[in-house]
This record gives sequence, structure tokens and C-alpha cells, in this order.
Amino acid sequence: MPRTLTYREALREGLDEELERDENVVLMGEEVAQYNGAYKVTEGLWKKWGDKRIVDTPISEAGFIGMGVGASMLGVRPVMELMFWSFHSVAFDQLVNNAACVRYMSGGLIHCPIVVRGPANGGTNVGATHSHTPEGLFASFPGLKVCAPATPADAKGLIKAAIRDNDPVYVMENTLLYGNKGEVPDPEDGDHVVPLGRADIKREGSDISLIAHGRSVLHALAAAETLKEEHGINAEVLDLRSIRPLDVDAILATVRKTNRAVLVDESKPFGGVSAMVATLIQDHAFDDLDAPVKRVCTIDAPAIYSPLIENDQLPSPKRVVEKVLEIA
Amino acid sequence: MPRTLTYREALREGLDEELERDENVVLMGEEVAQYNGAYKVTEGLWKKWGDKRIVDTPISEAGFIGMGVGASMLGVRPVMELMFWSFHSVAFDQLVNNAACVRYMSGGLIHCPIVVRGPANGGTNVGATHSHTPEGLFASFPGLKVCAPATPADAKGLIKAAIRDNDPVYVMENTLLYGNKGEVPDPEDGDHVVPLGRADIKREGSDISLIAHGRSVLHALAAAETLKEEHGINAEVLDLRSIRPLDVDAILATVRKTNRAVLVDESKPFGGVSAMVATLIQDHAFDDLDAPVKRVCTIDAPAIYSPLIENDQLPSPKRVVEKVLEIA
Amino acid sequence: MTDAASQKLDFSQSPVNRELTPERKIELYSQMVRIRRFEQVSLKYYQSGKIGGFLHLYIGQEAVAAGTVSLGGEHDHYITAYRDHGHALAVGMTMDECMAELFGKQTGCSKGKGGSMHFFAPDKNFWGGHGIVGGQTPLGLGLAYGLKFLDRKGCCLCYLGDGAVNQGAYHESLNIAALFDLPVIYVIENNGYSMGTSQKRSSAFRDCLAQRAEGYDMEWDVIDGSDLYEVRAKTQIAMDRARDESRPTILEIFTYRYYGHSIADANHKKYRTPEEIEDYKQNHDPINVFRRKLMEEGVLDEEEDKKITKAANQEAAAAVKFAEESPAPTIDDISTDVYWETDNRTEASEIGSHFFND
Amino acid sequence: MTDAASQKLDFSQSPVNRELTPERKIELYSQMVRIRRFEQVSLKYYQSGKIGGFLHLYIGQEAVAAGTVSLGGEHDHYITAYRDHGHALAVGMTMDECMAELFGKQTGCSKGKGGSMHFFAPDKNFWGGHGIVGGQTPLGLGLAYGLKFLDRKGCCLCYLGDGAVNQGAYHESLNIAALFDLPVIYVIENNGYSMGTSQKRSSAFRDCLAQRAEGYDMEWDVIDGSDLYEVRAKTQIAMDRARDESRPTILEIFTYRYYGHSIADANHKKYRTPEEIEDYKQNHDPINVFRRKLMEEGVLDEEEDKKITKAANQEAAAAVKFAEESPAPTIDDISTDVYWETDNRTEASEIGSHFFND
Ligand SMILES: Cc1ncc(C[n+]2csc(CCOP(=O)(O)OP(=O)(O)O)c2C)c(N)n1
Ligand SMILES: Cc1ncc(C[n+]2csc(CCOP(=O)(O)OP(=O)(O)O)c2C)c(N)n1
Ligand SMILES: [Mg+2]
Ligand SMILES: [Mg+2]
Repeated sequence: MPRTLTYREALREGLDEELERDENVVLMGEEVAQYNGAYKVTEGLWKKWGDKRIVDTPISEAGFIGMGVGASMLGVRPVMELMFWSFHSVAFDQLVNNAACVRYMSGGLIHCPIVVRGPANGGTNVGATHSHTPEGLFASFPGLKVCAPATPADAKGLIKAAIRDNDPVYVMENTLLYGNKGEVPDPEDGDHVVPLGRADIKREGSDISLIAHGRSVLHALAAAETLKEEHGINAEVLDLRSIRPLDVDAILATVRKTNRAVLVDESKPFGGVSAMVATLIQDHAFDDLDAPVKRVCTIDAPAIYSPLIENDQLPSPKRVVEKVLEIA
Repeated sequence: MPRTLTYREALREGLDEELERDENVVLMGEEVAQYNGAYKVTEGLWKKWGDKRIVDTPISEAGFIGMGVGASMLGVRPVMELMFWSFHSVAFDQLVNNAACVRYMSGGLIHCPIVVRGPANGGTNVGATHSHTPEGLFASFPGLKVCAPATPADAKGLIKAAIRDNDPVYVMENTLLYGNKGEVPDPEDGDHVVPLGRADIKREGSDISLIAHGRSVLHALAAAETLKEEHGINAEVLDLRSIRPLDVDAILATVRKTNRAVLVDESKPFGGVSAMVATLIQDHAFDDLDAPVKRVCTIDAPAIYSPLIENDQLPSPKRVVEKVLEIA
Repeated sequence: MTDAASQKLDFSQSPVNRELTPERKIELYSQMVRIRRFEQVSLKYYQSGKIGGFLHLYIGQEAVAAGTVSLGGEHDHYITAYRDHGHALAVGMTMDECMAELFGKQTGCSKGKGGSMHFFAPDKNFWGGHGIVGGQTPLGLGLAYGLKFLDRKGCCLCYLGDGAVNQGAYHESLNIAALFDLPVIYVIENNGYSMGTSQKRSSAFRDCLAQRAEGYDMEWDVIDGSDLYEVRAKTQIAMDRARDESRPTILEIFTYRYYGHSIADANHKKYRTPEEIEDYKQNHDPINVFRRKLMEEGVLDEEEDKKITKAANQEAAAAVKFAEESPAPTIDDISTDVYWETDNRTEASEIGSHFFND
Repeated sequence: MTDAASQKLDFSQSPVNRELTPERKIELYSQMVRIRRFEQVSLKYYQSGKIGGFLHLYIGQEAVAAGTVSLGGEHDHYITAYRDHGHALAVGMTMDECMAELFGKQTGCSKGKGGSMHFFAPDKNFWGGHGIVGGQTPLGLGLAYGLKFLDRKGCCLCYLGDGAVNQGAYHESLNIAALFDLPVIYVIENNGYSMGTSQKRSSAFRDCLAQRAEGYDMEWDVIDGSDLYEVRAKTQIAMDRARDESRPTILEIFTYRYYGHSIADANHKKYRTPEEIEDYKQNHDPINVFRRKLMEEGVLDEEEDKKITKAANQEAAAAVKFAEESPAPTIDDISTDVYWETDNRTEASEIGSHFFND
């Protein structure tokens, strides 16, 4: 029987279940233990699991993420919180060299079962350095896996899959989704794990495909409603959920069905996940396309602070609708 | 009267001329002064210009690149060498936050006229951590500019444009090109500056467009010869030279002329410069395309060490020819 | 620990304090009052939703910014982290431009693009306002490098928190500062906590955090941040060392913040005892301490004090009005201030695409 | 400096050395000879073009790896930078797999994927071989964290160079090591230079680099790296501290490399005087020093010595043969060892695209 949980609670339940399942799982990061997490995702876990399993670290992202990578080589399963994914910038070497390459450089002798998680999004008026959306960036490094859940159920299912995965998985959450509610399967009905690499059709449609991940999925869904009501356009919404592995089959299938696609992606437009998806679509569904693949991205500038305008810099249902109307 | 210089000499001449032109230009980096540079690009400059203008730094990339950014805010013009661009990973925050965002976050009160330069390429058997090609990665950050010269003349012209530019410019050179020779205009015939943002047709053709940057341009040119000789295909080769600003007009023009494009890009295939170029082409030249835009990238794994196989992981004329034949 | 020791010395008699005129003392006092009032008002508007993002209040730490900046001359520069309102007002920024920035308005010091964490005033030698913990420490080094390179006799005061000392960039900066003999002073504003983590839980150290300087053969000192006179007296020594000998220093200034890490920090009464907070307010509040001293010295009286408070209140109220009435940034504003060349419509900016919105 | 002081002590009589049997002493000596011979041979094949990339020789530093690793037990782990051949052989890797790795062959320890800088043998507690300066220091911390978490009584020896101490990641690691009481020993192999830069030109410090430990309230010691007995005696103390008290240490071992930074370094006779190099070879060569001691002790004679050298020569020659005859990696090999899940063809690996080659 599904219950309603917030995205935050769903993540926490996933973490808690994995802490229970495997004694080698350890959560670490800044303020995750005694403070209950800057965004309260880990609330109550320190009290329940104690100092050994839930660990506060100094503000030394390179140090503690590298430490997690090293510990994982010995069999520990660290789940590390970046208070903001934006702070990847000070731990980049550990994230893209040590975590991503140690297996390869050792000819497969080592693997590195870590999870790094935290929010990666704009929209909270915290400015340029705190609003990075690096899911496309990390997905470009072979050796890494990346996912970005949009709903509470996916958040729980993906964090559990990430923890069980034997490769490094970077889970990109979203501050603006933490409070969102949604149905999440009851643990009594079995383990709820969402595999990496499987996209999900969040809305069936026939006229155009809206392909998105993370909070942009919600914009796509809202846009689909408007398109239906005001323009009689029946949009399909595909939630990628996982960026690498990527469900290329699902992407091509929806495009082959609708012959048109608009990609919604909070990345900046040079690159991002959507440039890769557009490239794949035009390559593998060239003859199925009735129009160019279009994208709705963040307006191309560092993130503006002003609460009076920041939302206009980001993708929105309105901008999605406008873009669809250009090609539909 | 053009002379023949190596790529390395051309860069050095460009640096030397800018040191002469502007007393605020200072070269810094590991081993750039007394050791003459790990790859000898700066050879002789310390002897000529002395301790104040050519500065050896400790192995502290975050420290000295951040230092350069700070000094540039006061009016110094630091040109910083990363011995390998791969070492961006330990200075990432300074590169993508401080350099890229300080102008924006200050509402335009500050600008940051720095240059960061060094080799960014695979092919030298130095393994996964030393073979990154981050030109697409950095181009994705608004506030940054990126270029990647393929010839001695472009190397000189672009490094000079980069130094004069008032925004941060990241110049991606290539270890395997340093020894290549080519004609470079004589300083007596005037200042040789190649503006950022202007692509260059390195070979005229009519049947297909090969679009590349850096060493991949040479692969494209070699492939074009084979295509001509063995298959009667007349390929046009467009050298992007600058990744951001990007010469979108030139890209679209060549595609509109040939109706087919193969992009050659040493990046890993998830993302990279080529995913962005493919996205732009299919978006803006949709009706001009007779076939999907194809890409030749590095095989999707961390860089392998083995000198017996590394070249096969990278783009090569052979792989370009094969790819062209798929769609021509 | 240092408190006890430093109580014994009367820093009001240090040369740099002895030379203060009564007017200047009043100015310094007013400065602290203004900073506090500005923030109290901003707190109110943050809570009413007019201000977005984070709001990190400086209340309790005023003597650090007011004291150190008061020593600066033409070629002395400042850079700090996200808890930057105090430094901004101390260097002479107006409440208007600061409040407008918090409100996200076009008239803000950063045109509404930076917000609370990113105040800037290069014309006043103030280089921000930086959000990435420790990320400003190489920039501060660079300002010092620039001063030396350009042959200007000055120094850079680079502020950071007690939690920031464990960032790698800071360590790299310390080594370069000492190795290159750069005129930078790292000022650790030690308020005892980094978010909810006490100094003891975040740093391993022997006597204090500043002592790590010894590993780089660098000078250091510790300062009681509740005493503006002490802040000035000891900072002056470091600034002289920087300006005259081009040598760096670490100063660790013990201070305290009354509010949470940011206003979003609802936990701050959990990780600190009410007694601890109360003790600071009662016995170590920098404004109270200085007020008491000035009254003892006969420089300030009740009436003057009230006037100062009233003026600060009025200034803050006017700043709110200014901010409220200022225009919001437009969509077009999002795309400016990215590149100098495009902002200045130079020839270079006409070549190639700089932006990829469509 | 430390040389002079340490000459006075005879470390052969330290408990950990007194308990050495003659056989074990010969083994340690042979170990150093093997390391040197392996590298001399690899140098030859590098010059003839059979080996690609960089070749950073350890010649001159052998007593560090041989001495420290000789103290290790079941739960002691090792990790180092790119100058890793010595550590690899010391932990018991075969010359065959190491030489084949240099030749870029499938039979190499990393299947030809890592090369000289990236030797690994997790089954021997050796975790590489890392090319980014300082990048391995948080990994070493993590190995120590893992030991403590998994309740294994052991320690991690994490080696780095004198130039690497100025990387931020190292500093962050030191703080965490001390704060969390982790059983890690940072071994600075101070060979006086980082590429062409002398220690004095790269680091600001008071007495020595290890002393920076004090800033983290951590123990430290300095060691003469030409004396294997001293290396063992002093490292043992740190290892006991790690294993028994779970406390970290920084050891700084003074040593020297005879060759350039890498074999591509044609400058190395410019930044160092021939006298300096000659002095080390004559008076501080770890193999010569130990040979002399063992001869004095009557443990080794000329004949045995010749046998050892000959055996090492033969082993290295056989390794070359093994490497030469081994198959090269195939194109398909490029795509394995990226993900554990795809290598193991798990169910997860069937879902979605992991690779984007077409
Ligand atoms: C690299 C990085 N990591 C984490 C954060 C989140 N964060 C912001 S402030 C802060 C605490 C800093 O404490 P301290 O340095 O003592 O300064 P204070 O807030 O006390 O002034 C943290 C963890 C950040 N902004 N940057
Ligand atoms: C982050 C980073 N910066 C620069 C380099 C290039 N580099 C490789 S080794 C080296 C010198 C290191 O010297 P040291 O730590 O003393 O070790 P040694 O070579 O003497 O063993 C440099 C600059 C690198 N590999 N990684
Ligand atoms: Mg603090
Ligand atoms: Mg060294």
C-alpha cells in the first residue's frame, strides 16, 4: 500500500533501509550527523545509528570525499553528502580522477562503491557559485554514474540502487523538491529499488516528446497540461531519471512515436545533458524527426541572485510551452 | 614574409611579444622560469625577462591560479601555465567560480583578464588522469572563453588575442603539436592576432563538412586527402579554433553547403564540444541535412596507457574516413 | 584562554589608539552601531520574504570589521567570505546599495546579481563577498601579489572563518604567501562554530588555529575580538609588517555570532547553550564593551549614544525605502555582466557566438 | 642537518633491527638491489622506445620503500605517487607483471592500462601508483579510515614527495587524520626537488616539512633515508602509534634521486651540481651503506653479494623477456575495467547505455 512521503523523507527512508541492510554503509558529510543535515535529509539518523555510521566531517570536501573513495576500496560503502553539489568544485580531482579512474588504471583490480549525494539546482536565490547543475558534466566521465530523481518514489528507489551499485554513483537531488509529496511504495510490499538506466514515462502522449530530468520533469508535466488544455497538443513526458547509464532506447522510442522532441534541462545551454540527448536523437532517429530537437535550458549566464528574476532564468512551464509551439 | 616556426616557437613568440607590449603581463606556473617550462614553451623567457615577469610557483594549482585571478582584478595580466590542463581538477573552483563568476556576481564591477594555458590532449601514454580534454567542459561555463589552436600560426595568433582579451581565456594546446612546423607571418608585416570566435576553413570542399578543433583538425585534413584520393569525396575541413565564442555562422555555412557533417573531437563521447556542435547544426540547419550529424570521438573509457593501443582509442584519419563513408 | 591574558593589557594606550581623536572614536563606535542596525533591519525583511537566499548575520562580530578596516589606507585591500555585510559597511559602502542588493534590485551594489553573500566595491578596495568556503583565500593572496607587482605600498586583509581553515586552497595560499613574501594578512574570525560544528569538532590544532602559521615560518597572533582597541593595536603590527617588510601574518580573532549560521539555521540554540550566548552578549559584546570604554573616557554620553542609534535607525529605514522603491532587474539584465567584452560592445564581442540561448 | 645528528645513533641495535635474522637482512638487501636493477633495465627499454609515457626512477631512494614496507603485517597498507616501482617490488609484486605493465602489455599488473605511474596490487595491500600530485593523500586517509571502521589493527603508509606537501588535499587530509584519530602515516620522501625546483624554492617551512604536523597537534619525525636501519627503527615507532593508539604521524625521510625527475627531464644536471649528485652516490647511497654494514656485521660477503646482483639481473632480464612475449591489449580491452557492473555482466549492467561510442 503506497504511502505519501516527501522527497526528503523518501530519501531518508532509503538511506535508513540501506544502513539496516548493510553494516558497511556509512553516511558522511558536513553537518549530516548532530545537526541532522543542512536540508534535514539525514534527520534522526545519527540518533538512531550513532557515531560510527553517521559522521560529521570538517569543511574539507577533497579530504573527506577522497577518504570515502579510499575507504570504499577496502570494502566500506560510504554515502557522502555534499551540502550543495556545487561544492564539487573543491573536490573535483577526487570525484573525476580517483573515483572515476582507479578501477581502470588498476586494470579492474579495484572498484569503488561510493555514493555522493546532495542538491544540485538553481532557484533558491543563492547565486552563481551555489547553483551549479553538474549532472551532464559528471556523466561525461566514463567510470561514473549519475542520476537525478524527480519524485519521492524515484528518490528512494534510486538512492537504494546507488548504494547497492558497485561503481561510483552521483545522486543529484534538488532543494526545491525536498518538500514535495508523492506516493512511495510501502516497505512491507517489498524492497523498492529503481534501477539506474531506466527512464520513466511520466505522462503518455502522442504529439510531442518532452524529455527531462530532475525538477524539469515537473515543468514538463505542467506544460503538458497547458498544451493539452489550451492547444490540444498531447505531449508525452519522459523522465530520464538516470543520466548515465542512460535509457537511450526509451528516448528513441518516444521520439519515434511522436516525431518531435523538446528537451527540458536546467543546465546552461552550452553542453548539458540535453546537448547529448539531442545529439543521440538526431543521430539515431534522424528519419523519424519532423522538426529539429529543441531545448529549454537555463538562460546562458551565471545564476542570478535576485529572487525577483531568478525563476525567469530557469526553465519553466511557460518557456516549455512556447518552445513546443515553435515546432508543433 | 612568412617564416616556418614550430607550434611551440610560435606560442613563445606570441608570449614574448605580449610581454614586450604590456608590462603588466606576467607568466607564472610550475617550472616555467628556471626550468624553461616542462614542454619548453617558455624557454629563454626567464633569462630575457627576469624574476618579476616569469615566475615559478609551487605545485599548488588552486593557490597560484586563484592568486592570478586576484591579481588580475587589480590590473595585472597573468598568463598561467598548467603543466597539463588535466591538473584543472585540483584548481577547479578557482577556474569555474572565481574566474568565471566574479564579474557577474559583482554586477560588472570587476573583470578578470587572465589566461590559463597548457597542453590538453591524449596520445602521450600518460594514462587516465593526465589525458583530459576539458575544452567542452570549460566552454559550458558562461563567463569563460576557450580556444584550441591546431597550427603554429593560430597558436601565436590566439595566444596573443587571449592575452589582450579582458575576460578569462583558457587556451588548450597539445603536446603532440608542439613540434609541428608551419608558416607564421613575420612580425615585421604587422601584429599577427587571430580573434577569438572565428573558425577557419582549412580545406575547401563540397561533399561533406569535417568540423574539428585542435589536433583533430590534422586528422580531418588527412582523412580528406584519403577521401579524395580513394573515394572521390571532396570534404571541407572547418577548424573551429575557438570553442567559446564559437563561430556558429561558419558551422552552419559549411553544413548548408555540403549537407552532411562529421565532427571530429578528441573528447569522450558523452558531451564534449561535438555534442554541442551537433545540437546546433540539427537545430539551425535541420532542413539542410541529408544525413544525421556523425561524430568521431575518443572511445568511451578513461585514457588507456598502453603505447601499443592508445592511438586506437583516439580519433584518427582512418576512423574519420570510416565514419564519412557511413553517411556519404 | 586568550581572553584572560589579554584583559591585563590596556590597548587603548597603544600608539595606534592613542592617536585617535574623540571624533574618530565616535565614528568607529557609530560604524559598529550602523552595522548592527543594518543587519537587524535586514533580518526583519528577510523574515517577511523580501530578501531571498541566505542571510548570514555578522551581529556580535562588529569590532573585527570596524577595527581592522579602520587602519586601512589608499592601498590596503579587503576580501572576505559570505558573512560580508560588516566589512562592506566598514569600507564605506552605503546602506542603500547594500539593502537594495539584499532586495535583489537593480540599484544594489551588484545590481541584484550577487545577493547577501556577494557585496563588492572595488572603488573602495573591497573585493567581496565570496560564497565558497576558503575560495577567497587565493584571491586575497592575488591582491597582495598585485600590490607588490604594481609597486604599491599596501596590504590585503583576507578574512575567513574558523571552519574555512580546513580548506586546501587556504593552505596552498599560506605557503605561497610566505614563500613569495606577500603582504597579505589572513584574519581568522573565530566565532567558535562552522554552522553547527564547534571548532573542536572541525579542527585539529595545538594551541590555536593561527599557530599553523609556524609550519610556514610565518608570524601570527591572537586577538580578543570584543575589544576594538585590541583589534586595532594588534592588526596594526601585522599591517606594518606587510607594508614595510612585505611579510604575511595570520591573525586569529576570537569573536561570536549571536544568531544562527544563517537565518535558515533553526538549530543554533541546540548546538550552543543559552548560557554561552548570554555570556557573550553580557560580557563580550563589542558594541557594549566599546560604549562602556568611551563613556569611561568621557568621549561618549547617553545623549550622543541615543543620537547615534537614532541616526543608524533612520539610515537603515531610508535604505529599506530606497530598496523597496528601486526597480527589479529585467530579463535582459540576466545576460549582462557575463563578459567584459560584450558589455563594452568591443570589436571582439562581435565575433562568434558568446551566448547559446537559441 | 639530521644526517649529522643521526650519525651518532646506531640504529642497528634498535629492537626492530636487533631481531632481524641474517637471512632477513640479506632479503632486505636483495630487495633494494632488485629494485635498482629493475629500474636500470626499464631505463634501457624506455630509451629504446619500448616503454611509453613517463618513467620516474626511484634509484637512490630504495631504502625508503624497502625499509618501511619490511615492517608491514597483514593489515598494513601502502599507497604512493607516480614514483612507484620501488614500493611495488617491496610489497612483493613480481618483476614480470611490473615490466609487462611498462611495456603496455595485457599481462601487466594493470593490464597495460596504468603504466609506470599506476602499479597496483590490492592483494598485497598496495593501492597504487597515483599521478596527480597529492591526490593519493586523501585515499591513504581513507584506507586508514577503512581499517578503523572495519576493526582491523593495522595502518596505512601513504607516501608523497617534498613538492606534494603544498597541495591542498594533503592539508585537508592531515586535519582529518588528527581529528578522527586515524592510523595513517604520511611518509614524505624528501629527495630535495620537485622536478627542477629545490625544496627551498617550493616550500616555506621552519625546520622541516614534517614539522607542519604540529599545526594539527600531530606527531612527526625526520629520518636519514640512506640508512635502512634508521628507516625501520623510526618508522616502527610511528606504526606502533598508528596500530596501538590509532594516531597519525608525519615522517620526513631525507633521500635523493640520481636521475632526473623523469627520464624526459634533460635538465637535471642544470638544477643540481654534479658534486651534489656525486656526494650522494659516494656517501649516502642506501645500497652501498647497507652493504658496508652487512659486510662489517659479517652477514654478507663479496661472493654472496655477487650472487644477489646476478640473481637480480637474471630476474630483470627474464621480466623483459616475459614482457616482450606478452600480448598487447586489444581494442576491446579499451572498454573493459570501466565499470564493475558491466565487467561482471550483472543484471544492472543490462539496463540503459553505459557507453556512448555510437
Ligand atoms: C566549499 C564549501 N563547503 C561548504 C559550504 C557550506 N558552508 C557555508 S558556510 C559554512 C560554515 C563555515 O564556517 P566558518 O568558516 O567558521 O565561518 P562562519 O560561518 O562561522 O563565519 C559551510 C559549511 C560552502 N559554502 N563552501
Ligand atoms: C596536481 C599536479 N600538478 C603537477 C603535476 C606535475 N608533476 C608531476 S611530479 C611533479 C613534481 C613532484 O615533486 P615531489 O612531490 O617532490 O616528488 P618527486 O618527483 O620528487 O618524487 C610535478 C610538478 C602533477 N602530476 N599533478
Ligand atoms: Mg565560524
Ligand atoms: Mg621530490
